[in-house]
Amino acid sequence: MSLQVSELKVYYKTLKGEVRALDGMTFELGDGEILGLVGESGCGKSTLGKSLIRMDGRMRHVGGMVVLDGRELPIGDDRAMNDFRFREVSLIPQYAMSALNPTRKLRRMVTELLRSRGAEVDTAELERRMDQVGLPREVLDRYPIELSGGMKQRMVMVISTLLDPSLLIADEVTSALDVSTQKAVARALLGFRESGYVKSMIFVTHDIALTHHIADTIMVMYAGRLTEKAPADAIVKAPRHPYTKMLLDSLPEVGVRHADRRLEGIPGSPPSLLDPPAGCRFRARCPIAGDECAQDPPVAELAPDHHVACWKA
Amino acid sequence: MRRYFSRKLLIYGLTFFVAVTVNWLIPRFMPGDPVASMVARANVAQPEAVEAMRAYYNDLFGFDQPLWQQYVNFWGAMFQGDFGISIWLFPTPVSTVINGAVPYTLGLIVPSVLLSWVVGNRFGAYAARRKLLDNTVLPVGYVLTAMPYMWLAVLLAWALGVIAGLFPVAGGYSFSMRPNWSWTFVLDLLHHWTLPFLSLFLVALGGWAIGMRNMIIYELESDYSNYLSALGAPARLIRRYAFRNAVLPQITGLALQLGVLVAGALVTEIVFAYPGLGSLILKAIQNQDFFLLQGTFLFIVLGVLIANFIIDIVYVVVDPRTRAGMAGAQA
Amino acid sequence: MTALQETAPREREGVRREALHFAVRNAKLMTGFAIVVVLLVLGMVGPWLVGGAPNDYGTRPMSPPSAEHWLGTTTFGQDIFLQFVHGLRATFLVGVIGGGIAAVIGMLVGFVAGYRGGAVDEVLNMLTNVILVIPTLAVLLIINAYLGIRSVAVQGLFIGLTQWPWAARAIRAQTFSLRTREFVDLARMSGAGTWRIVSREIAPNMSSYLFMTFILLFGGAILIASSLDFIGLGPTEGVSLGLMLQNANQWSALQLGMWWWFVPPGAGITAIVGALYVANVGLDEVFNPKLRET
Amino acid sequence: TGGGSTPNAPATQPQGQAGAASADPDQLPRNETLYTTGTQWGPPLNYNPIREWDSAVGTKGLVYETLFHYDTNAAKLVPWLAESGSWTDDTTYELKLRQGVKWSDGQPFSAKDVVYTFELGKMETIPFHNLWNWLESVKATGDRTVTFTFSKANYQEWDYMLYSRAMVPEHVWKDRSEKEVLDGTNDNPVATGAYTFMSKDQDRVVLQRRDDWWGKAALNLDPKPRYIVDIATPSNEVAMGMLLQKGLDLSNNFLPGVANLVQGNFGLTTYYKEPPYMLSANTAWLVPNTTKKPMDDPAFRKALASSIDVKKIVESVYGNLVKASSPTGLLPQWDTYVDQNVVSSSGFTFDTGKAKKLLADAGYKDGDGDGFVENKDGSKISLTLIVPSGWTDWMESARSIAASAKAAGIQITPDFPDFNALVEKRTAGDFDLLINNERQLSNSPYTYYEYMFQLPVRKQQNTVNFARYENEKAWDLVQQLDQVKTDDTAGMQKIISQLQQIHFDDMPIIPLWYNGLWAQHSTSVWKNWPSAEGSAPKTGAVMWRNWFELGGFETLTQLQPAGS
Amino acid sequence: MLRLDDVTKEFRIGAFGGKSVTAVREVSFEVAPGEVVSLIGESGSGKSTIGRMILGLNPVTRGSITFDGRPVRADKEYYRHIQGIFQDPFSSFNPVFKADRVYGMIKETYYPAVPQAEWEERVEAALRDVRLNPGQVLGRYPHQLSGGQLQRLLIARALLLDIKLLVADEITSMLDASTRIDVLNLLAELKTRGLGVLYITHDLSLGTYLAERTMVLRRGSIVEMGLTGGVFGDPLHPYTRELLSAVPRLNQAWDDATPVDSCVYHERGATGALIEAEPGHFVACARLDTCP
Ligand SMILES: Nc1ncnc2c1ncn2[C@@H]1O[C@H](COP(=O)(O)OP(=O)(O)OP(=O)(O)O)[C@@H](O)[C@H]1O
Ligand SMILES: Nc1ncnc2c1ncn2[C@@H]1O[C@H](COP(=O)(O)OP(=O)(O)OP(=O)(O)O)[C@@H](O)[C@H]1O
Ligand SMILES: [Mg+2]
Ligand SMILES: [Mg+2]
Repeated sequence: MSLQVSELKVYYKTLKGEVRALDGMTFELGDGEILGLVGESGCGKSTLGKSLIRMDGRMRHVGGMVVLDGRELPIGDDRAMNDFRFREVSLIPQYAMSALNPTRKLRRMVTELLRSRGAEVDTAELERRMDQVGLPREVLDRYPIELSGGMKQRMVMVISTLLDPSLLIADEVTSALDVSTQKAVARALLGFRESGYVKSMIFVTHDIALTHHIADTIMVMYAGRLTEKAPADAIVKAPRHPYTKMLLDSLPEVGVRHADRRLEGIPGSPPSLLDPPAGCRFRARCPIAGDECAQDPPVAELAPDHHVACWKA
Repeated sequence: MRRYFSRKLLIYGLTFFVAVTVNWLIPRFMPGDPVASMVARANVAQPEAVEAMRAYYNDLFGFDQPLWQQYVNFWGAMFQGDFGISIWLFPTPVSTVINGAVPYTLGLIVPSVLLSWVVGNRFGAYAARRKLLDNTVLPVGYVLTAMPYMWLAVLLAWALGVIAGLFPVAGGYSFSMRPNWSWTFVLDLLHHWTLPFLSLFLVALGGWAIGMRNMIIYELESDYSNYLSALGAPARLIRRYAFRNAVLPQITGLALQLGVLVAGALVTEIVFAYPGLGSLILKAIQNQDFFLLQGTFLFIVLGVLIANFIIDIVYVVVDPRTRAGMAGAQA
Repeated sequence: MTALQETAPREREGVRREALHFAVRNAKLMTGFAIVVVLLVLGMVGPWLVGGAPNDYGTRPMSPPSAEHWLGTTTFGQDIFLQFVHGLRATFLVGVIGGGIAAVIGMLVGFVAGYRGGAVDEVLNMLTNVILVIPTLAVLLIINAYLGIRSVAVQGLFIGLTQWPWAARAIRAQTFSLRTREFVDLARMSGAGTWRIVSREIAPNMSSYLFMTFILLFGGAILIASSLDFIGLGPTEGVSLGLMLQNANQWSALQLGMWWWFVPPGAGITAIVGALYVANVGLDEVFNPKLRET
Repeated sequence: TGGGSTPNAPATQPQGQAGAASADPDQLPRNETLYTTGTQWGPPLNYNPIREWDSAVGTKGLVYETLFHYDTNAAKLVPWLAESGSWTDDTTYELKLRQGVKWSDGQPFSAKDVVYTFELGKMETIPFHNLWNWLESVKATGDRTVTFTFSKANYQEWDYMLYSRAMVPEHVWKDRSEKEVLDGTNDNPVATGAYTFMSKDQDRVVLQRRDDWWGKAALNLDPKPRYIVDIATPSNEVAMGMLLQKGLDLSNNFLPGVANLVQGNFGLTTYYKEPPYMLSANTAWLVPNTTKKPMDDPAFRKALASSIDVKKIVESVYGNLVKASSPTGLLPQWDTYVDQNVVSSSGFTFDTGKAKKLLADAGYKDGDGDGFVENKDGSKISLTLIVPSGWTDWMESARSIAASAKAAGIQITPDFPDFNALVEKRTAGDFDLLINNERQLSNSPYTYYEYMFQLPVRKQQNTVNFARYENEKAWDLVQQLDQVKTDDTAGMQKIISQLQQIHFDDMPIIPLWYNGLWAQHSTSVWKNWPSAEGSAPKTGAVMWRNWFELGGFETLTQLQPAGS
Repeated sequence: MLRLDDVTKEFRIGAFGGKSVTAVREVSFEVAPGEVVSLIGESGSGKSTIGRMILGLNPVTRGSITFDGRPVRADKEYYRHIQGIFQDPFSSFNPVFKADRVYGMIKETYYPAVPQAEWEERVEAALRDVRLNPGQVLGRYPHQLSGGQLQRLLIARALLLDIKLLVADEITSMLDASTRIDVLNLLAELKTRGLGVLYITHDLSLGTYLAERTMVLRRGSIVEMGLTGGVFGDPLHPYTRELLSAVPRLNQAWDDATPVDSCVYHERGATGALIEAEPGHFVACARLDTCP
């Protein structure tokens, strides 16, 4: 088990009170596993990603713990986390387009970054990895603005994994790309795992179809909680949680036409995380909710590796 | 890139043209006849002599020509480095007068502008997001920038000059000295230069420090800084990067501020009786010497334009974004 | 601008409430404004409280601060406190006029250039750059030297006419980015004209920014005015802090040990401008979450 | 880079003669150097003695010399380059030159030089061109004798000429064009004086003593400072700061508030220890434009004169650094010429009540109750008093005048146009009231009355009679005065007494106060400055232009190092 | 109804138009009433530009756009019939004003005479049409509303005017799957009432969900155009094929379309005229036979 997250609670401080963006997440991630993280917008996906590597000033680690490769990550302690960053946990940010210092040539930036972490640049290795994602070497002698969006995205991928981290967090890295670039980037990520540059990966997106293509396991979140986690195929083919089912039902496929088959969205909207209602958080929108749903549903392993948090599943 | 420069040049050319024209225009539509005051100063009693002198000077300054002719002559003369003859310092050519003053002014402005810029930026960058410093350096910075230049200058002259007797309060070098390149003389120059320099330096320093502080906070919050910290890069590196990027707007700021700084220098020079352009301008104003005023004005405009141009070039060198032609619109 | 002021307060409650929340908790903003308000009130009420003409000679020249003359007297026996409060008025006036005119021109040019774009933008931009590069104090020197300044208002006018370019540039850049926002297109598709879009869609979005611009212009105008006054190009009538400074200097106040003549006007200017700058930074923090001290 | 010119020490100067000179030739020894300021307001422009108004300090007086000096105390000419001079008949003046005077290039000074100098005046643009209106010829009647033949002998003016014309060397100047004579900078001047220019810069001019100066032996005078540095301080407060820092020995600026320093322990002295601290140098006049209503009415002018509280100006504006003028306006040095009878019967004093009465008697009444009188025809009187912008003491004075005139019911608004605009208005007669002081102390009150009464009034009045006052009789008297021999005090008094009567009766201009002969000295390096105290020298202690001949030079010879 | 003939758009960039980019190249198509036409293509292919030109927000460089036979005029009358909804719902609302201000602006311009009460009824009806609860969305600031809500507010706005054509520019790009489908369903309903829709997207699956006809845009040129079924079922142009192959589909692995290296695909952007390869199915390839 490379990553174990238990009862993780991370809140945002705001004027109106605390936003419980992660309210008791528990899950595990095995070596070499790619975990796809999906869920409605605002359910806490990015928060989870940030919690694992760097919390921003407004985030507060309220409870729970994170263990990576047998060592507990001091996620609430910015300083202590520094040792883990990059070497153990790394990140491909959503904002990859602007993640590179605009006034440094890439080679220099990479060198300085690595050196600051006490590592030397292995140019050959760097170039090999660039080849792997299809980046020409000259790129190193350019400024970031001289690269296209997809190139920057891939360059960031290469940089983030240079120290072969154990866990890589990729937060919506493809949502700004068009389909063909998206495909290339996704492929590259898979290639990184193959080559052992990263052991395991959390891939955050709201594109379930894409997740399905690269993730081994898919985890569905709803309102700061885990709803379902299972091998990718299981989620897509045999979802157990009503939310997962409804989410999948609303996905149009290429070729599906309104005239032929009318898809339906999930009525209603997610609860506020400021003061979430007790019990199952999906209750209000759930077509099959019953009285027991007023209690928090436990996360149960209904099938091997298939965890669901639902009384009705 | 080429376009960036040709555009800049166009603006500079235009600015220069406008400045020169305005400069030529204004005095000619103003009341008061410089020749009359010049003649008045000669204090000649006999009306005949006065008339003779008046005619003589009118002819000398070309006031008897048609306006357009005067305008054309003005341009022509200017390109030959001829700014006319000073009225107040008659018959010294304006260019000679300015040449004598320029080294002092430059010697004051260049170091104070550059040093305050460098030091202010460092200070601001250092103070940003460091609570203790932020709460001490910045208030001081605000107070400094908010000070009228001459007020600080006079206070310094009084406290460090008259009261403490540490520094002289007037002149470019000791009145007992004759210029030469001995150490004593250079030290003496520096001694006289210190207070005016300090007052310019201090006021400008605060402004840069505050500007930098705000700028670098934005940079420290920017995506690339976040990315670097997510990768565990030490704060030092992040700050260094942030600094470099925050400095870029400060460079543009420098260009924008030059005019103001020059103005500050003029006032300071007046306070310290520093033999630069400031004192000259003051006298030119008091003596309604518009040839001299025009000359100094043109000189300042030229100086600022050139400085701006240098800054533009520096900017292109340090900011790759300009080179890629993206910042063109910001120019 | 007036339209903006009328509509904005009512409609912006949400944003405003949050801003207000931070505003009242922002020490910089509060101290800055407090100082300015105190001085402003002093300038408003002071002359009326103390009474007398600021330039009238008193009976006790060169006396240090005392109960009778709070800030002492000048070489001519003029009461410095009285001059100070009158000077505050003039100083605020020059700030309001100079800053106001510069702000208005800056906004007009900035909005038009930013919103219209194209050739209009090119021309205005060129104009802005030209005026930006010309050292304004030098221009003011020339203008003042030849035209002469008789009153604070005229001085404010001249300052206003030369100080707008950077504001125009900043506003243009802001407008430029707002103009490409889709709500502007939506307004156009709702049949709104240029003027309405600028005043009712774009300007309200940068009202805090406009306000800050005004603050900076205000402070800048005061400083420039004081420099002009000091060189002897100030208004020939009335009192201003800059003129007091000039007088104190000209009559060798410091050399004669009359610090009470020299210090207050300079300190007054520094306090007003400094407080404005501090308040400006405070405002920046209020409207800019990134700058808030977490 | 200071722009200092290379020192042009005369070839004759013996090298190394200065035993005490410091090892560094570029640093002037403090104890041998005199630092002065107050004459020059900008860079030294030229060394042209013809340009008396803007040549470098000392061009005339230290470098170039005049035939005579004038002793203001004894009121007589002191032979200088001339050994003596006398009227051989009513229209012939014969001058004998001193023997052994040499130009700094070694050439002897001779009668030819004198002739040449005076003949320069034949050029139209030369300031003393009018001399040739009444001078017929100048002839060298010997190597050291010059004979002047006049068509009309203006004795008073002639004496003035004798001590104010700097002699220039014919052998150097003879080929100069009119333009060069008038406008030339005359670098490296060849002259006879005790000093020579050593260097100059933007803000200073440095003079060095000529140890082979002829006067050392011939006059037995020895100027003490080896070097004189005249500093162009841009403003009074800077001069005051330097004086306090002991960087200046003599400041000839108006330093407001200096009384405090004189009384405090700052090592500063002035001529008097108490008010007015300074000698008087000239009279500040209030000039009414007599061509305008109601200033065309002598009664109004007299009322105006009585309404002005000069004492208040003296105290409040000047802090007692100046003295209220006598009603005649004649400087204290000319007291002999004041006819006390005329003054007591017709003079005026500050008296608001009297002013009001004069106004009422003359028919100026406040009809509309606004506190100000109107013209006889009922139209409003609203006068503007113009003073150059930036002349702060005058500006304050103007405000004060307006205030005291208000008390008497005369509405005056001070206005501060720029100097140029003021000159234009003044020249064209386009003003109501102005303040002016453009006549200095001289050998004769003639210059004062010429200023007051000169005729004819032209469209453009450039330097005199700005009031445009026309009185043939007065002008006649002034011309008569000019032709009274300068030693005929009684003759002068007789005419002046009549002039004073006219002045008081008509009040063409109103004397206000005497501007000081500003001189504040620091005693830290040099002592024995002129002072009213017992044995101290009584010579004139300013280095203003035209004052070296009036005793300024002699002061230099009286100085003593403070250490001695 | 809407007709584009050889429309070309060049953007001048830089001072005095030093350079120009061609964003749209000789595009011609029509949209009939009650028809949904989808316009797909990668980022930067010129989709939005076409939309904006139709809306009169950008002038046309060459060619003509006519609506009911009359050229585009960016005036009140024109916008009474044609409205657009932009890509980003968040930036479509002025953040400092309440969201329902967009209705106020419509009233001010188009229905100044309608009494306030009646107007409010109309607004509420329109909101209910888009399945929004008026009480939930009225009187709120944009930042207090979700993307889906904002999107629907905009649709409701268009409904208040009796429009004939809607330009919907990637109106679902910001939405999650379930909200997205609600919006699409709504458009489908409107279409049955006779509304013509130009549906711009780069998400192909969404493009197919509604549209009768589909156009594929590449670098400013239409490379394929035809009935949706035809274009997607039997893509003729290599670019279309590549696009389709890159779309991630549930239950179906990415099939690696071989990179295309011949024919028009090479002539980056320089396409010949569309030719009708099958009835109603146009493709911009001069030599179809050689295309893989
Ligand atoms: N800085 C913040 N302050 C307060 N609340 C925040 C902050 N950042 C996020 N939140 C709230 O926390 C919750 C989770 O946010 P998060 O960004 O993790 O969502 P997400 O699942 O990544 O959504 P998306 O798919 O839109 O990226 C949301 O309700 C959001 O409103
Ligand atoms: N105002 C403009 N000035 C200059 N170039 C522009 C402008 N607007 C668009 N372009 C350019 O025109 C081309 C087409 O842009 P457009 O926005 O139409 O693309 P799109 O297909 O809508 O892309 P996306 O899917 O990213 O929205 C792009 O290359 C873009 O850079
Ligand atoms: Mg997210
Ligand atoms: Mg688009």
